[in-house]
Amino acid sequence: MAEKTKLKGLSRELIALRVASELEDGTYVNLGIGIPTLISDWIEGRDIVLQSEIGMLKTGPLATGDDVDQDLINASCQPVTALEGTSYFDIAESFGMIRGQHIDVAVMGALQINDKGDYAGWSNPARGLFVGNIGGSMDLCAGAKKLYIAMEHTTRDGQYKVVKELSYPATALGMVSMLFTDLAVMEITPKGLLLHEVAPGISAEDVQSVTEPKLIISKDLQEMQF
Amino acid sequence: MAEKTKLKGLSRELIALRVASELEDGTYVNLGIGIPTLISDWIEGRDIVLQSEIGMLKTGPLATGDDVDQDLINASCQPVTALEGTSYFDIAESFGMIRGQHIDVAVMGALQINDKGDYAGWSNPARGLFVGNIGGSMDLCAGAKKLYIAMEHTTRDGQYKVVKELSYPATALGMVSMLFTDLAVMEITPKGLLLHEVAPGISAEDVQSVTEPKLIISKDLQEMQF
Amino acid sequence: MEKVFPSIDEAIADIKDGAMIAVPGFFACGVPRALLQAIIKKGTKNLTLTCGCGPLLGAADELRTLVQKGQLKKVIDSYGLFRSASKGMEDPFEQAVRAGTIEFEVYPMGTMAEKYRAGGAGIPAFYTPTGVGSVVEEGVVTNIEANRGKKETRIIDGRKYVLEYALEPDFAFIHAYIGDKEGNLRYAKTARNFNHVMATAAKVTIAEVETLVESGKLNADDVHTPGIYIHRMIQVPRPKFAITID
Amino acid sequence: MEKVFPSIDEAIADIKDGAMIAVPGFFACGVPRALLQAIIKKGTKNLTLTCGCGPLLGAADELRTLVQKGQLKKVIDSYGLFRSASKGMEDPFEQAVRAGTIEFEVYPMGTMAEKYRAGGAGIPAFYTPTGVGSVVEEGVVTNIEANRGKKETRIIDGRKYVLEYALEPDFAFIHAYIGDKEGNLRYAKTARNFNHVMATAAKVTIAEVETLVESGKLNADDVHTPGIYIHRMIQVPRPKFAITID
Repeated sequence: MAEKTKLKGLSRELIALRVASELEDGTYVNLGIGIPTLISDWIEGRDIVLQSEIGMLKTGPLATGDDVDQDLINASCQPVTALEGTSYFDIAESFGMIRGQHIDVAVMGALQINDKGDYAGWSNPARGLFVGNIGGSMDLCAGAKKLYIAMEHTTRDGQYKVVKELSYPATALGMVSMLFTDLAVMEITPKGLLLHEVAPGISAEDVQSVTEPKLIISKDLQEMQF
Repeated sequence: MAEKTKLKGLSRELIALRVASELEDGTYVNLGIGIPTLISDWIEGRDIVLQSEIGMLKTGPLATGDDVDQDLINASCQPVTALEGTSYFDIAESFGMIRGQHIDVAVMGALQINDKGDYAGWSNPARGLFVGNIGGSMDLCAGAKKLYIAMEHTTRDGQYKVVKELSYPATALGMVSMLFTDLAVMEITPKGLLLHEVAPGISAEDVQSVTEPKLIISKDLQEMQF
Repeated sequence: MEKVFPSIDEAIADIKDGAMIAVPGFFACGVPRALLQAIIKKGTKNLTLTCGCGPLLGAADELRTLVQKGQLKKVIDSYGLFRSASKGMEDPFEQAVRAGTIEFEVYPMGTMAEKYRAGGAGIPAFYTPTGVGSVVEEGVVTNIEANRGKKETRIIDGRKYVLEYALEPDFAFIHAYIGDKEGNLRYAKTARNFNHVMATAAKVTIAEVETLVESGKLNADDVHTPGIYIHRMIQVPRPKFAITID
Repeated sequence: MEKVFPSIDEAIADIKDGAMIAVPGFFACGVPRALLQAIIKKGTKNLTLTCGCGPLLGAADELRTLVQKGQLKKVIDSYGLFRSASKGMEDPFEQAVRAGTIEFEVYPMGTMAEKYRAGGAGIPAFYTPTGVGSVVEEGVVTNIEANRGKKETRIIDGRKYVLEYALEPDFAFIHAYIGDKEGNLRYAKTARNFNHVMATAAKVTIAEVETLVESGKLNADDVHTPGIYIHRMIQVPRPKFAITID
């Protein structure tokens, strides 16, 4: 891959906001580590219930100060709060809930994704280990009704993350339906990556220039709305 | 099978008492329908905890009068009481507990048993149905650390119930370790049925006369003690 | 996320002929009697009721009516017949089973429990030691001979196991002692039995609750069934049961 | 049936070199820290610790000591390395994994949960969709190449699944918020995580509880882990955790 010029896209917070606006009221959602975690800030007060795979349904905002309780954390190991209607349960129930297709949407980060909806997130080969931290990622991919990826469009040094073929170990194959980056919103379709929206100041050509597979440009291509 | 003269053995209550004295303190026990249910009357106050497959641990005595609660029954559909230390749980947990070998002893009734520890209890072919009521019997056979059978030694009309080969549909094969009847206490050993004890007034010959397979007589043969 | 429906009839309005409905309860304990009565009133036909341990023996009046009105195609259970053979001969359900006009499919109770649990938890199939050595290991135990499909067995670490499959009914009827408006439920004592696993297994789960409370009134550590599994709720009067089976 | 032991040292006295011990906890939450410290003090060697989600990242001091004292043979987990690669390079555990002196075997978290649940519930093996399409489907994911045994897959109703096996450790170390003397336990909030399933899976389960009460003090409908799964108990002070992982 050639090194690319870094385009000035959305902040991580605004990627999270764009994903938040895609989530529908009345849904159960699980947010992965990284940008997905930031989504919770944007859905407070909405009728969206967060599941945390540690064994909690209706996870509240992050806890601070005296509200911090070492027996109450989210799956990213951050102290959180409970809400009215929160429930706790054990890990087998939690992953039954996940694998059993009770979660409407899981939003995950990724290291690489291709235009078939395959993605890699659990292991960076640069670390030089065959083993790694899988955590709950593969279960969420296998079980959520919809899988969204939220990530920076390229690596810090401008390398492709949206690739033709994964060179990193796959987390799951063909499961991703939507991809949200700092530059664009894309849908994974049977024909490939369909570009629906671009970030303010970014053109479809800009997005294509940092995307290895060929994009299909929606005839309704829009600028992202916030 | 020839019709046999009915021998005068123990009452159902005394069979239950004999099984009760075999149960060790500090054990978790599940009692099946029929004579096994009567065992609970004989272990009150002892350090034996009864599991009921409906989803209850530390089942108390039968409930009567105002203590009857339609939300609190045992697996034989009798109203029961709770004790200090009782817990309730769902059916998957209950049968996990059973299949997972957490129950020390299950005591079941039987229609037929042979000298290999196979037994039949869930379906009487006389009813003329291929289907029948299996209930929790096969799970208890598969999962309890020890399986005891408590039953009348013969049918009401004096036919063999302790047989060479089961003619009724098997509940489980090779799982029974002890057999308690109105006439005798027998152990299922790799060599066959080992007669340990006879009821008062009953001889080993009497027991053999109503038992199809050949009995091995223990050199320490005793009269049952109560 | 409020799940409360204005009426029991509206909560079951989309259940169509041919639906498969999970019915919890252990004999007379924890049976969703109001929902059963509502489906009788609605007259839905060709139903498959998937049970666990004889809830239709507990709700004997409802079973009789379902049989008499010709609403049942099939029942799956571990214990669905009267214990007494002579009473069974007079029972319209057993008569229909004998005649082959209603199918009756039987599994060990723990296998029933695990089939629902697997269905709810995304496990398509599992191995179990239960039933090995019996007809259960050979094939599906049903009164309809043509449906006695073969079962698979496998030796693992020297012991023989039967492969059994997940069960995912179209609907589950749930009875809970108390629930909040978001569907978090608690059951009373042994009335819990099959309610939780069936709530997880069905595509659409409808809960009747004796007491309906505002969200936040249940202790979060004491919820038996998290609201995610419950799609619709109604409040019903506490049912009355004769605690007996024959 | 009282399960209380006079001391933590007596409760673990029979744990021998080579034992396999289940360690619950989700990072810093719900980790049996007192029992880990006791096994360090005892000096038992050649241990296999079976985890679920990084309890040894939460109990980082204990992990460092276990590695430095050479007590570990193997760790099984879904998330056992520092998130940051650069911190990992300086971590004695990761260094031992890289050197192959400690084996590190990895499964998806839900598969870990299900392996314990299956072990406790008498299910020897189950099919799961999790890991299909990744190296998890191909074989056991471990740093020791010789131990990367092949896994089996199977198509059921058109979808591919991996066959995974039950896990039954010799011992489980459990941390509960409260327990009665017969071993009935309740956990606090998200500290429940792997505690219940591990309590069911192990041959011998030892629970440390922050509060020990008389039998009968817990509401029977609110028990998270019935006493049958608990063989030994001790009371311990409430541990202090820094809620962080790197």
